[in-house]
Amino acid sequence: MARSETDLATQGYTFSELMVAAAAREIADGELVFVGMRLPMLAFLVARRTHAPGAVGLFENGVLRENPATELLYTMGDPPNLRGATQCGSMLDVMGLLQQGRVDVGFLGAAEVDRFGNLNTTWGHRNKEMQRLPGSGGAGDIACLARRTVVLLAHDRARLCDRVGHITSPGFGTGEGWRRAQGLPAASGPSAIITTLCVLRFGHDGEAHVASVHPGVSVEEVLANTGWTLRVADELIETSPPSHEELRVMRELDPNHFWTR
Amino acid sequence: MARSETDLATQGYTFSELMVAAAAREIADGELVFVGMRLPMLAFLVARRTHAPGAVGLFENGVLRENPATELLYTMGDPPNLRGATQCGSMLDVMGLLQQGRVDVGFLGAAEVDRFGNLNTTWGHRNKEMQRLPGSGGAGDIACLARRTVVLLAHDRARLCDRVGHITSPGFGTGEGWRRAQGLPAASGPSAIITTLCVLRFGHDGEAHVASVHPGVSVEEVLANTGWTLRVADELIETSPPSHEELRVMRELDPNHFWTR
Amino acid sequence: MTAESKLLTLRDAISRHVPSGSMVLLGAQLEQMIPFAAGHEMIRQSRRDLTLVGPISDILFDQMIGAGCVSRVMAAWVGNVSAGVGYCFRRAVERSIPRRLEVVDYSNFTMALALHAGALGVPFLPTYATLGSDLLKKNGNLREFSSPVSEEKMVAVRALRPDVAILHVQRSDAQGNAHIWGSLGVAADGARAARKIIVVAEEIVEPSVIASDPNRTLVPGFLVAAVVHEPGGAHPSPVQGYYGRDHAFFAEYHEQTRRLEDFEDWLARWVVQATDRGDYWKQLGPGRVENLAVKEHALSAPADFGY
Amino acid sequence: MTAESKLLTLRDAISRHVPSGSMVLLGAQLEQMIPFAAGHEMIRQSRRDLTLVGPISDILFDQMIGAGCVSRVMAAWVGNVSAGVGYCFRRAVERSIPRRLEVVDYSNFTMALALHAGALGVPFLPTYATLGSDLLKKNGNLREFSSPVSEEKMVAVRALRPDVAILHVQRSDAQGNAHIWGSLGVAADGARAARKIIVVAEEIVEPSVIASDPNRTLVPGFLVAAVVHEPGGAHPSPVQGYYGRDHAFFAEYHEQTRRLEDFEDWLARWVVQATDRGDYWKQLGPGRVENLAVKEHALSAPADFGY
Repeated sequence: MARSETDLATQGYTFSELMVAAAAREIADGELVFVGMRLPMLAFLVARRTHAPGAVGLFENGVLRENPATELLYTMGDPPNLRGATQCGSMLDVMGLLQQGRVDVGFLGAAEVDRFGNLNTTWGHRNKEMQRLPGSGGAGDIACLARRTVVLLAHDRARLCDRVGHITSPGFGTGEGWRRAQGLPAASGPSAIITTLCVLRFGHDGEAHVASVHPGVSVEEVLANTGWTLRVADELIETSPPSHEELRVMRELDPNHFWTR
Repeated sequence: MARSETDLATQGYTFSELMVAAAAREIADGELVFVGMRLPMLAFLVARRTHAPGAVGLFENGVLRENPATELLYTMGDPPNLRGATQCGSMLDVMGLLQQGRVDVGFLGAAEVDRFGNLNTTWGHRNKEMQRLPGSGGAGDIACLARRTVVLLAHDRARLCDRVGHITSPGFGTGEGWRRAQGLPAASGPSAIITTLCVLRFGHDGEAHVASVHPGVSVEEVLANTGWTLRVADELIETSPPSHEELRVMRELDPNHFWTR
Repeated sequence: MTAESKLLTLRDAISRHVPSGSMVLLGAQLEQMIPFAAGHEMIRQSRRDLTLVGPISDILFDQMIGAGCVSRVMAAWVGNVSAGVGYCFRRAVERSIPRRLEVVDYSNFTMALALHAGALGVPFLPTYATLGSDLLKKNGNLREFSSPVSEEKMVAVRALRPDVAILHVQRSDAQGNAHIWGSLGVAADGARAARKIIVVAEEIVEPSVIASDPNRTLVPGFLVAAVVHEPGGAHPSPVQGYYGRDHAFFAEYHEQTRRLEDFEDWLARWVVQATDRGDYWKQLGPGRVENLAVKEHALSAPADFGY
Repeated sequence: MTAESKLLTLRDAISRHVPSGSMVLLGAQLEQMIPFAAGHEMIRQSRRDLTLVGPISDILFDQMIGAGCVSRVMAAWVGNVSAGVGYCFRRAVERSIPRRLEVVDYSNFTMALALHAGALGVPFLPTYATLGSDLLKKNGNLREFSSPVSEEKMVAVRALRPDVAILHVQRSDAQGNAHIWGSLGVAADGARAARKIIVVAEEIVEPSVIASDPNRTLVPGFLVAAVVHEPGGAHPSPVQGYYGRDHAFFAEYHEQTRRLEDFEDWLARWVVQATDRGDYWKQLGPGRVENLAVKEHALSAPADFGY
């Protein structure tokens, strides 16, 4: 990403680092977090090392960690993620905690996200051709059952679309009341979408709006790169840049910017 | 039991030993057996050491053993029953095998058994007063789900009654078709009742009949000690006495006749 | 970054986390590791109106019922596993002595499923167990229904979520991450079904000991409210690798509690006057404790978590 | 009294126990211990019309689909975990190359529940997962129903009973009693849900090693049809305590299978011409194998099963 390299030179951090910092702040101390790989993993590590030392991480393979593996992981099943874990149970053990409503926040990626925070990781599009993608994994479960979900993705007009073609992971469906009508838990649903340009949040009606734009990004740029007429918060703010401490921890964990190009 | 001591002197074995041998023969080689404590435990051990070396024992606390503990156990949770087990899982693990229909035979005791093999271990009677008994434990589960169940109890007119006052562990209910009508598995139900006097088996109509009487016991004695008009098999036989080999193994395992007084 | 210690005395743990009226899970590992010390502390602190939950809790349920702590018991079996009936249980059910007791009868499997449903966060789980039995007719938490995929008759076992699970374990760190081995019973589901957990441990160990074998962690610390170091706290029930079952104690209890007044003497001697576990050991005498000690150690083959 | 050995070569185990048309569970431990060697043997033996079942099987499902062995896949995720999509999977779904593929989409949780239902012997298990999703609409094994105890909308996940589960394990005795540690995933339920099991083990050990730690026995031998000794058989996926994940292999597979003809070359080189695992190791080269070896051992603290 040429853009991020420029940012690193001019602003002192990359957009990925900004996203990681923003994601880390979505985790409160003591919370139980369904962690993904890559940026969310790094966000969890940053949160643990800064404002949320008591956060506990869960992984779909049954792993529960208080002291996260500090090595670079390619998958949650990499041996460093098992050694020294607090508990290695079964997938059902961690999914049970999720379904009990005990998981505070889950991080998700997506090929497509729509106006109501619904995610598609099953069918993509390229040049009007349908492309089969890998599927849900645990994402659909987290989207249904975590108290809050946070989505991270690159901001792209084709990926932030009016309605996803396939709901792999439900957000707010068609708006207010939809989740309850489907039978999903009362305390659940999307909390934020963190993109390369901005942070989106959701109103009571379940529709996304721009809550903050990243430093150096204009609202117009956000709107032009979004596939629907995106609402803007009345009190739009700028996303706080990563703090020195956050950057220090991130770079200690990822010295070669493998995750945070 | 004065009677058994007499038998030991005159016949060379006690009635308990006869019951254990009869129970052991209910186990075929390679079968999965839900073992209880006391006489069934000894029967399982005898079967393993004689005609059924491949039988596997299950216990409700999650234990699965191929090589049974050879020490005297008071409960299935005694440390010798855990050490050297093949698998110690959870209660649900073994109950799952049971519900899958994989458990061939389960042994049960009872305060009362009736004409259709229903068992009561919840409410007893003494001098017309109701007595609260400990309850089902795993017996009700085994009675519902094992492919065959074998009941062991002392033959007593009050305990072999026309209808039990409380069905803790269902047998054939009120007769033919009852189990299926309740929703119980097609391949399940009582197979034998081994008492101190005889072995009862069940006809297609679900009613018990005397299949064999123990050596030295008359049919009249059996009928007089049974609380309903008990049917007698057309070809009534004598229960085979324990073989030398069976007795040898039993006495090696229980040298002081602790279980087999 | 190291979390705060949750170590408390047994007295404080019960005082803070088990108010009268609680639904308490005891005896999750069946005949092993029954938290007798914790139960005795509840008796001394005069807890009332408890609902006791557990498949089988050997004579602990009987003692707590006899002491008047319990208004309801949800269990598969209540008595004395090696000796037979529990006389306090019988007096309570048959004659409301010392008070009326409601009994909700489960089988072992349906009790395990009720806790499993709680642990999985679902309102019920389906089974064929108890079909045709009087348990199904009398226990309101067992309900017949038709399977939505096969139209068969099945039983829906309603989820149980105890207020507190008391789990006796072999070893725990100060945050409550605990290893249990040997008899697992319903411990893993019980831990997750409960709203909070009190861990009573034979040994308190460094977190690195627990983390050296995360597959053996049956209780994750973040669900634990208190950790109590109480070696021998499961006596007279056994703890694999620590001490054996005191069979004689169960037989004596059976003999010494047949009559109400005898039970009251038993309770005074072993619970009320033994104000803590130290007094209890003195009552028991050193020879008896020694007899229960491990005679031959049998260590598990190591598993390599390296890379 | 010692049971007969179930040791077979991988070739014989697949030949006898995995006929064409079978429903096969692979990848029960997610990204660890994926039975690649067994999958390759199925390709070499030209199995057809398999139904592959598993939450995620990294690139093994992609390879078997590309080789034409598979008519249906029931999974939560099919691709290349560290590199992204699986091109063979895409070609099969989008263009029926090399043949038409039916995909039954699960989430991880609903796949785990399907196997758990199989293991528990019930026709379904209830969950809130997938409510509101298109998975629920399209997967006929997920059905909305009303909870019999709470009237809530729920999803009934139909039980799966694979014909055979292939489980890669750290160590097993010759009867198939096997220890698995580290990443457990859905291995315990998968083992019990399946009608038979093939165990592929890094090490064959004496029964006493398994019995020294019965809590670690995830697979009971009496359910096992065959035991195969195939060290390294999970490569390129990792086995805790034995070898690491060969990340580069996954990246290379991604690059080398983008075009159909490149995949065919890949398959010829790594599977068809490598007629057994010995050839495969030669292809891989000694330096690479060495790099994956355990650098620092980390043995679990012992548990004492003595008394």
